[in-house]
This record gives sequence, structure tokens and C-alpha cells, in this order.
Amino acid sequence: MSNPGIYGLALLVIPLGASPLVWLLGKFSKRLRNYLSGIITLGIFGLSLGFFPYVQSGNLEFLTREVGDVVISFGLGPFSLLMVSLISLLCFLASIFSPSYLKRYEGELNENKYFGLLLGFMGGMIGAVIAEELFTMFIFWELMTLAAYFLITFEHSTDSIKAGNKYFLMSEGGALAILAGIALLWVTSGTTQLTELQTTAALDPEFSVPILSLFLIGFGVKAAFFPIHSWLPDAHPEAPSPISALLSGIMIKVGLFWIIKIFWELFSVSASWGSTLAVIGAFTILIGGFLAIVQNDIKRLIAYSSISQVGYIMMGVGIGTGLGLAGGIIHLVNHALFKGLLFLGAGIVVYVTGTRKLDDLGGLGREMPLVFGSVVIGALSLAGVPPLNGFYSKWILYQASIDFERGFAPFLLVAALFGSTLSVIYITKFIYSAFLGEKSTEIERYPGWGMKTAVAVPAILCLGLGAHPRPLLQSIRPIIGGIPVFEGTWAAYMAAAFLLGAIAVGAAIYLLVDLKERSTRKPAFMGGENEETIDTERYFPYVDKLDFKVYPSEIYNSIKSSSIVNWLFVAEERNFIDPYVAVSWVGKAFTRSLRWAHNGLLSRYLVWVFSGLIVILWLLTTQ
Amino acid sequence: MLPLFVAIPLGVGFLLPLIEEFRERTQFFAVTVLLETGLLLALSLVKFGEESIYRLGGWRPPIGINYVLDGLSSLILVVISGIAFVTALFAMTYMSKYENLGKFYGLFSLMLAGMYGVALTGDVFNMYVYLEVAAISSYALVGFNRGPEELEASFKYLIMGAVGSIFILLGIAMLYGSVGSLNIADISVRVSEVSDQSFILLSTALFIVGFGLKAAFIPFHSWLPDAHSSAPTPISAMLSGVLIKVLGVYALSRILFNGLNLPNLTPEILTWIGAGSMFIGGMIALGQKDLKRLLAYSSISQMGYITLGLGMGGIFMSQGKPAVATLALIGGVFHLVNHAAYKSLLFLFSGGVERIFGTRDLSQIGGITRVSPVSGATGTIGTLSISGIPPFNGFWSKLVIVIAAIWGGLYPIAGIVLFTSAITLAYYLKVQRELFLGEVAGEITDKGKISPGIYVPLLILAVCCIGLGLLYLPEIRGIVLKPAALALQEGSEYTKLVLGL
Amino acid sequence: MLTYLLAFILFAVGLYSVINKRNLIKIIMGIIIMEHAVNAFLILIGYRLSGEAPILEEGMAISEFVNTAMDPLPQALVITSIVISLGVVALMVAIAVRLYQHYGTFDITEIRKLRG
Amino acid sequence: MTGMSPIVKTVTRWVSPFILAFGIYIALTGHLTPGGGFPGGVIVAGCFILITLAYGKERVEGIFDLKSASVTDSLASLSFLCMGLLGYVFGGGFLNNFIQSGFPGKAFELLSGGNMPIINIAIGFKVGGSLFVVFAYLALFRAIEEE
Repeated sequence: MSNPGIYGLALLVIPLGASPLVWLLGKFSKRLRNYLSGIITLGIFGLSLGFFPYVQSGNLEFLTREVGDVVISFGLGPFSLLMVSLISLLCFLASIFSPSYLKRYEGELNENKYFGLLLGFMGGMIGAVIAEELFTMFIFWELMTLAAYFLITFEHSTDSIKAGNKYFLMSEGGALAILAGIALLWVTSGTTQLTELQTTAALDPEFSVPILSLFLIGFGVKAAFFPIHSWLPDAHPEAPSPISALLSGIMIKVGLFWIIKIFWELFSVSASWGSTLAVIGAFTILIGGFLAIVQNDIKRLIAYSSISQVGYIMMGVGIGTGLGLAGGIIHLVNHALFKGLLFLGAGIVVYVTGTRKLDDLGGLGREMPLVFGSVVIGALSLAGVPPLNGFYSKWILYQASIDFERGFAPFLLVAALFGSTLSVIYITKFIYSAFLGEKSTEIERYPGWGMKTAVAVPAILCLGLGAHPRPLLQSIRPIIGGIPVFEGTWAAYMAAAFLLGAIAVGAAIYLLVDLKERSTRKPAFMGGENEETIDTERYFPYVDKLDFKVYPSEIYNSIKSSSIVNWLFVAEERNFIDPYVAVSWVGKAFTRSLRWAHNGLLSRYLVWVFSGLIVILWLLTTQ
Repeated sequence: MLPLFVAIPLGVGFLLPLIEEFRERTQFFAVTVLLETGLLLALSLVKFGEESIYRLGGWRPPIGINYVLDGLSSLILVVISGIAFVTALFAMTYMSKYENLGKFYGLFSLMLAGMYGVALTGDVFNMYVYLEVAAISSYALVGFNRGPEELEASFKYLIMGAVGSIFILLGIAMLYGSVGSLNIADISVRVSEVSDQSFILLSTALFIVGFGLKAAFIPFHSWLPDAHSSAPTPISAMLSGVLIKVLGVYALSRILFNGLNLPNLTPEILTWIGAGSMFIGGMIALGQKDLKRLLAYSSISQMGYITLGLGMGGIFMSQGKPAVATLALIGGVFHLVNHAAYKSLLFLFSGGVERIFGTRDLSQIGGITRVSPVSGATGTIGTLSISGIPPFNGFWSKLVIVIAAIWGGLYPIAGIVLFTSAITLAYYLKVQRELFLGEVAGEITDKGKISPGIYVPLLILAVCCIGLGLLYLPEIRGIVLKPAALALQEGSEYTKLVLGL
Repeated sequence: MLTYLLAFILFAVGLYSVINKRNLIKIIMGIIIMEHAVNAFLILIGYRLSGEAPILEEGMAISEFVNTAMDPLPQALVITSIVISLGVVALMVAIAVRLYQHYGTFDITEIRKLRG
Repeated sequence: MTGMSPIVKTVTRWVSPFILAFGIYIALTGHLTPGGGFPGGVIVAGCFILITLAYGKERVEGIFDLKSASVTDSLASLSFLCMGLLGYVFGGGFLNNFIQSGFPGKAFELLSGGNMPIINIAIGFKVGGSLFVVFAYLALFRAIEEE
């Protein structure tokens, strides 16, 4: 590849071009359509891997066209390449997962549209990442938003349309903030090209606060940090599961990507901005975690968990030291992997049983060992259990917050640690009630190979990147300018060896000492609360119908009712902390009063006309 | 060539009722009007980009009436002809069940003649006459169905329109009294020599209110939702698509920019009226249940964008920032073209919806994408365009307006524009929720009636909605939109063209 | 000036009728009065004290005509505007009659199906 | 509508020819004296309206019914347009005076206005026809109500 730039454009053009092709092709052959979308996504993934050597030394610009005052520019940097490979990997997983998942709808919906939109979504995301000019980025950003909207509302159910509308409206509000920010930046700095902004133009100090806050809000809506997260827990559960994996796995990361890019790569912002981000991140960790605990809907639980994990990334990014950025970016990659995995796993659960309610689920682990194993790996990775990749990034983040020389740094550390605890709590709930315990729902169908592959691949990657993080560290080196220095020691290989050894020893004891014989299977027993203490009448009035029921929610209900955090749950459930609901309430009241004013009385309308005339006359003559 | 734009529709408009007196030939009328609009479209495309002046009756401009073709009016001609052509195509199938079609098409042609006249004429009083021709035809067309609601809407429209016309006439009288000329170019020369400016200011205010009534600015808008939702669908598309623009915004800006040279504070007033219309129209649209009424309120909101763009252009002109002024004016004109395309699309689409479900009440219907994929897709394109989602055309014009506002330092205006854009999206998402997506609801009266005659016009306009985004490209913008903006900005060029100075 | 005031008062009377009256016919009459007030105003603009009608008579020199005749243009405008108002009023009356057939009343406050 | 009292009928019978003639005169000499197509047409229409009021509409229908009035209306406007277009074809411009291109025409002579008298006649027919149509339609409403 003497001129790799030409091939770089293929990353964008192929998915966008394939989108209508796949849409049309599906009318003739479904099989061909499925294969084609799999091949294209995999091909893009391979292509993006092939680019890694080229971006190690610096950015790779492959298209800049200036047409009058309109500039179109694309390029690849180490960070955007990382994002592209993540996008294409997850899209690949989604596209091999989807064909069997869509059987759920039994041909009721237009599957061709689904695949076309999937590729369009991918193209939009890749475009939004590799654009080197902000207006160009905006177009692809909107393409991404639009495709995601149609994918979220794909099921055409009332709930999904509502969730999709909320998502679209909030995203569009964010996008308008971005647009205002870009326009302001263009007017004050004279350019919107990233390379020029990076090298020559500094941020106009007078406008830095409005521009940066507009960008923060705009990209923040996509990134879904507190308090502008409220679309996420609605939209994720309602979307088809592979789409949830994409939304949570990478779409929100595109928002984070631009926050990182603008706040650190383009303008090295002041420390106060970093502190703001870090504090927002810390709050997001805690609130997302608390809210995830009390959910009864698998996908909603994972969605809140996404918010919490976004908090980690924000925190790392806000700390802003080499270590913090590294932690943030590595966590971004890791979260994409394990959250994609978890959503696909949840998708399998939904596919298999037809329900999302944790209360109705149970005992799936024995039916689907491979899926169970993969999901457990993802869950442990999320909880930050060594030697999986989630631990690795969280470890770096702890280090970064210890090193952070600010008064509130201990708070960050505590939030991160506590958030990790929360993640253990909620993810155990998920694993436990869905896969362990007694089987409580009929299994409608079994997952196909595509689904299994789609969860197995990220599980292997989670394990691999946790035990062998060097490639990942290598790839982020050019982003943050060198491998971060650790103060504490964490030797991944050693630790992995020890931990695996310990597990082996434990297994040996289990088998040799014949614990298997002596162990008894007890009813659900979690968090120190006994079966006897559970108020079954209150939470499970139908308990006597099932002679044995999993009660994992009990501990969570205790948490929920504890007064310290109770207000949070109440506020979230009643939408007190939802800016969307607040704005729409005010808007509705205003609209109602305006409609009341238009009461069909001609003389009233004429009075408006004449008063308008008088006001205009007054304005014109008084100067 | 220029008088043909008025003469052809005028001739057709008189001919069709005459023929109807002897024989009812529905299809013949429809085809005639289609041919007429097609011919006019071809003519306006041929004439596009030309700058010329036509002296009616051979009299020299300050004395006689003259027709002017410059960047702005040639663009307006294309918009009128294009929308009229598509509407005529739609009406051919849609209106075929109605009676008295000779009168319908006759009035339609007369309305066209009036609009062309307004777009072309260079004389204030002649503009008033053409405006009345178009307006009277539209009053009659709104009440064409002769149901109680149609007549009520028509009557209210008529009274308010008559009040507006009286204001315009009074404004013309005062202008003539103080300036002593009716020719727009001549006025612009003489107006600065007038010592007492009070009458000119008075007439400016009257013009703003009078044309503002036709253009449905807040607070002169209240006839519009009634009239536009009650009119037969092709007429709604014409009214919202071009009539309010030509009779309102175009005529007003022609007089204010080219004639009166923007008396003090006029651009500010226009800008704030635009911002208010935009915001309040959008807010009321949010609460509507009737699809056509929602579209009508959204027209008020979108007219606000156009006015805002033009008003901002005026502000920047007076501040001595010609580059930003050009951009703002381009934004206004661009939005005018775009709005013509997608609002006619949406109104014609609402006609299709009414055909399918037999009602326009959003709460009773749903799932049109499954019933009729073509109308669903075109309607979706329309809603996305008007909400300003890229890559559809509405986005580009809003982008230009926002950039101009920020560039010129009018940050609150930019904020209102962006916020209104979100409101627009909100009410069109409501339409999406109720109408496009979701289960099929409501009684499907006659699905078979979604024939090519209904959806081909929708497809044409949908293609326009996507294609017009290309106007943003600098080369095309330079050919199409910039002359139109400069026609408003460079008043002296207009004077030179007309008076030959 | 007094004559301008007269036109203004006439206009105000029409305005009062349009805004304050409930009867459709009275509203229409208000519109007519307003239109005529404007027409009167237009005529007054072309008025010249002790001027003559702008008709060229036999034996009259062009310069004399220009110096003595009133401005004929407003009169031409007025006749056009009268034609227009004739059309508008005819339409108004027709619609008012139709409305009466549907609603059984001329009271505009009861003809309010369209609102909101 | 059977008509009014004999006094009205008689006066109408005496006066209406003169009114008609006066209207035609006004329309014909529009290019010389004040007046023209519009006032002439109004007067002509007024004559017919007077007859309708005095004798009832059955009497007028023999001469000038609704249909022929609207046909007159349309034809007159078309012929006006034709004059404009003829000017376009022969005179070099829309509404150009193609019959008499010199300016000014000879004052105080009937046949001096070029195409102006023709246009005035067209306008006269147009206005007369349409005014009568308006009147007849409104009378029709009245008739419907009375039934």
C-alpha cells in the first residue's frame, strides 16, 4: 500500500454504498443478504486492522476537498482507527447475530430495511469518527442518529416508538447544540478543519466557555452522562438486542470520542474543565449504578450499567493525566466489548424465552452452557474481576485518581471503587436470575450458531485483552503519547497466571475433596438475606404457584428502600431528573394556553392585527 | 416574453369556465391546466437567470408599468411554476370526483396569474392589483367545497385578507402622497429626497401589517390554520407552498428592500416578527391533532424562518457587513425554496392520507407505512426535511441561517432558530408516532385510490426535497441563490436595471 | 388637513364596525366603509386647491392643463380599487349568505367551528 | 318576484333605453372623456338590474340570462386578452397600441384611440356581464331562501 489513503475512504464508502444494495438484495435472497452484510462488516474490520501500522507515526489524511467555503475532509488518527475497528467489530457481531434474532418477529417486519439501516448506521458512525472537518462530522453524526432512530423504532410497538422519539428528540437537541458550537467555532477561529484547529488556531478565550459547553452538552447527550442520560434507559431496552449492543457498545462511545477529541486533542482545556468532567463522571458512576440495581428488565439493567460505565470513562478523561486518559480510553474499548457481549447475551435470553423480566427468568445456564460462560465472562469483566479486561482499565483509573492532585480526588476514587461494588451487585442479579436457579420459563427456541459466535468472540477478546493487554496499550500509545507509568504494580501475566492457578486449585479441591457430594442446593440466598426473612407475599404474590422460585430481587428491594438512596429512585421513576420530561411539560402548558387563545373569534383575531399595527408603528416612529 | 406568464394563465382562467358553461369536461380541464403549468414551468426555466425588463404598453418605466426579471423574481417564477405543475398533476386524479371543475381550474389559473404578476411587476399599485387577483381566487378556492367549515374558514380569511388589502392600499396611498411615484425603482431614488419621513414610516408599518397578513406572521396569522386546513388539498399545497410566500414575503421584501431602502428598524422588526412566528407557530403546531392544521401552523413557523433570514440580511446590511448580509439573505431565499418543496409535499401527502383513511385526525389513524409504503416513505422524507435533518434540504437552509446569525453576532436569534428546530422535530415526531409507525389503525376506506396519479407527484417532490440540498454547494448556490439574495441586497442594481440610469 | 381627518374618521368607523359588530353583514359593511375611506384618502392626495378636473378641453394648452389640473393618477387608482372591492364584497356577501344557510345565523361569534 | 308597482314599471320602461344608451356611450368614448369601459359596463348592468327589479327576473331571462351573462363575461375578458396578445404580436409588446402607433392620438375624435375603444368595449362587456352575474346569483340565493 503505497498510498493507503485511498483505501481509507473505503472504510466509509463501502458500508454506505452497501446499505441500499443490501436493502434491495434482500428482496431476492435473504441468505445472500445476510452473508453480504457479514462479509462487508468483517472486511471493514480487517481493513481497519490493516491500517494500524500506518497510523502509529501520526495522522493519515486521505481526503480534503475544498469547494468554495465548503470543506470536506476525512482522515485517520490512531484514536479514530481504534474506534473504526471497534465499530466494525461490533457491527460484524450484530450482523451475524441478527438473522436468527429477527426470526423472533416471524417475517412481520421488513428485515431488508433492518440490514440496510444497520450498514447505514455503521457508515454514519465511521463517518462521524473519521471526519476531519466538523461540518462533515456533523452530517455523518446526524446520519448515525437518524439510522439509530429507525432501528430503535424497528419493532413499531408503541413503547419503542415512544422511546425512539425521546431518543431522537434529545439527540437532535444535542445535535443542535453541536451545530451551534461548530458555527461559533467557525466564526471565531475561521476554520473547522481539525488539523488547522490543532496547529494554528487557538480557542478564542472570550468564546471558549460557550463553545465548550455547547460541545459538552451536545456530545454528552449521545454519551449519556447524568443528567442528560434519560433517553438511554428507554431506548436501549426497546431496540432489537443487536441494536442495543451497537447503541451501548459504540454509539455512545462516538459521543465520548468527540468529547475526548475536542477537550484534549484539539484544545488542551484548563484544569477546571477536567475537574467538571471528572465530577460529572463520578456522579454518573454512582447514579447509574444505583439505578441499575433496582431494575427488573434485563436490558434496562444493562442500560443503566452503561451509564455507570460511561461515568468511568468520563472520570478518566476528566482527570486528564496520561494515566487517566489511558484508563478512559482503555475502558472505552473494554466497555464496548463486554457491553456488546452482555447485550447480545441478553438478546439471546429474550430470543430464547420471549421475555425481558428478570422475575420470570431462571435456570438458563444449564440449557445454554456456552452462552452462559460467555455472559459470565462479560459480567465479571464489567464487575472488574481480574484477570479480565474490565479490571485492567479500572485499575488504571484507580491509579489515575490516586495520582490526581486535586482536593476532591479521594471522592473520585471512592466513587470509582463504590461504583465497582455496585456493578458487582447488579450484574450478579442479572447472572443469577437469568441463568442460575431453577428453570422457570419455557424455552421457546435455541440460539443458532451465529448468536453463539457473536457472544463467544467478545468473550474471548475480554479474556485475551485482560491477560495480554499489550496490543491495546500499544495502540493507544500514540493517542496519549507514551505508555503510562504505573505507581502500583500490576503484572498482567503474573496475575493472570496466579488467578487461573487459584481457580484451578479451587476446582481441584472441589472435585477431590468431594464437595460435589456434600454440597446442597439451597433456594436463592443472596446478600445475607435468608429465604425466611423474605416477604414473599409482598413481592411475589404468585409464589405458591411455583414450588420453588428465585428471589434475587429481595436484597435489591432492601437497597431500594434504604432512605439514603431512596430519593434517587423515586426521582428517576417519577422522571424528576429527566430534562426531557421537564421541557415537554412546560411546552405542553404553553401550547395549551396558545391554543386556548385561538378561539375562533374573528374580532379577537382582528384585535391582534390592529395591536400588531400599533406596536409596529410605535417601534418605527420612536426609533 | 414576460407578459406571457400572466397572459397564459389569465386566458386559461377565463376559457375554462366558458367551456364549462356548455359542456362539463373534467379530464379536458385537468389536462389543459397541466399543459399550461408545464408550459409555464418550461418558460420559467428558460428564462431563469436572465435579467431583463419589460415595458408594458411600451411606456417608459417611471410612467408606465414595467415587469422586471432579476435574480429573485426568476427564482420565484420557477418555484411557482414547479409547485403549480406538481399540484396540477396531483389534482388531475385527486379532484376528479368533484363538481364544477371548470370553475376550480379557472380560479386556480387566475390565482397563478396573480402570483406571476406579483412576482414580475415593478409597480406598487400593479402589485396590489395582482395580489388581489390571487387573493380573491384563493378566497373562493378555500370555500370551494362549500361545507360549513370551509365557508367559515373562507369568510374569516376573506375578512382578514380584505383588512390586509386595505392596509396595503392605504400604505400605497401614503407612499404616493409623499414620494409621488408608484414605480419601485423610482421610489427608491426619490425616497431619500423626501423631507418628511413620517408618512413613509407610516406606510412601511402598513405594508408590514398588510403583507404580513398575507404572509401569516404572528400576530396576523390566525386565518391561516383555518384556511389552509379547509381548502381542497391541492389548493392547500398551493397556498402554503407558494401563495403566502409570493403575496407576503416576496412582495414585502421587494417593496422594503428595493423600494423603500429599509427605513430604520424595519429589519429588526422583520427579524423579531420572524423569530416570534417561528417559535409560536411551532408551539401551537405541537398541540394539533388534525394533520392539515398541524401542517398549517408549521407553515407559520417556517415562514418565520424565511422572514428571519431576510430581516437579518437587512440588519447586517445596515451594519455594513455585506458578506454576512448576503449569507443571511441566501438563507432566507433558500428556505423559501425548500419550504415550497416540502410543505407542498406534506400537504399533498395529507391528501393521500385522507384518501386512505377518510379522516385527518391523527389520533384515529396510524401505520401508513404498512398500508402504502410509497406515501409513507415520501411523507417521512417530507417530515425529515422540514425538521432539518441532514442530508435533506431543510437542514441546509437552516444551517445557512444559523451560521449567518452567529457570524453576525445575533446569538439570541441563533438560539431561537435552533430551539425552534427542535420543536419542529418534536411535532413531526408526533406525526411519525401517530401516523407513520405503529399498528395500522383507523378504517381504510379505499386503499385502491392511492394510484400513480396520487403518488407520482409525491415522489417528484420527495426527489426535490433530497435534490434541493445540492443548492448548498457553492457553485450551484452562486448560480441559483446568490443572484436572488443580491437582488435584494443591491438595490441600486435594481434601479439601474429598471430605470436604465 | 381636515379632509384627511375626515377620511381617518371614516376609517375608524369602519374599523369599529369590523371589530365590534357580531353580524356578518355589518362586518362586511365595515369593510366597505374602510375601503371607501382609503379611496377618499387616495382622491384627496391628488387634490389641488381650486384645481380643475384632469380633462383636456378644446383649446386648452398642455402647459395650462398641467398647471391647473389635479393629479389624475390617484383617480385611476381609485377606480381600480373600487373594482377590486366590488369583487371582494360580492364574494363576501355570497359567502355570508351561504354561511347563513348552513348555520342559520349571521352572528359571527356562533360561527366558530374552527378553533385551536 | 313578480315585480313592483306600475309606477316603477312605467318609469323603468321609459328610462331603461336611455340608461342603456348612456352606458354604451360612456364605454365607447372612454378614450376621450372621463369614463370608459368600467363605468359604462356598470351602467349597462345597472339597466338590466333595474329591469329585473321592476319586472321580475323572468322578464330579463329572455334577454340576458345567467348563462349568457357569464359567457359574455368570459368572452369579454378573453377578447381583452386577445387585444393584449395582438399588441404583442403586431405592436412589439403586450397591450401595445398596434392599430395606431403614433402618440398622442388626435384629440376629440372618436376613431383616434387605436385599440383603446376596442379594449374599452371589451371591458364594458366584462364588467356588465360580471356585475349582472353577481346580482343574479345573489338573487338566486334569495329565491332559494324564499322557497
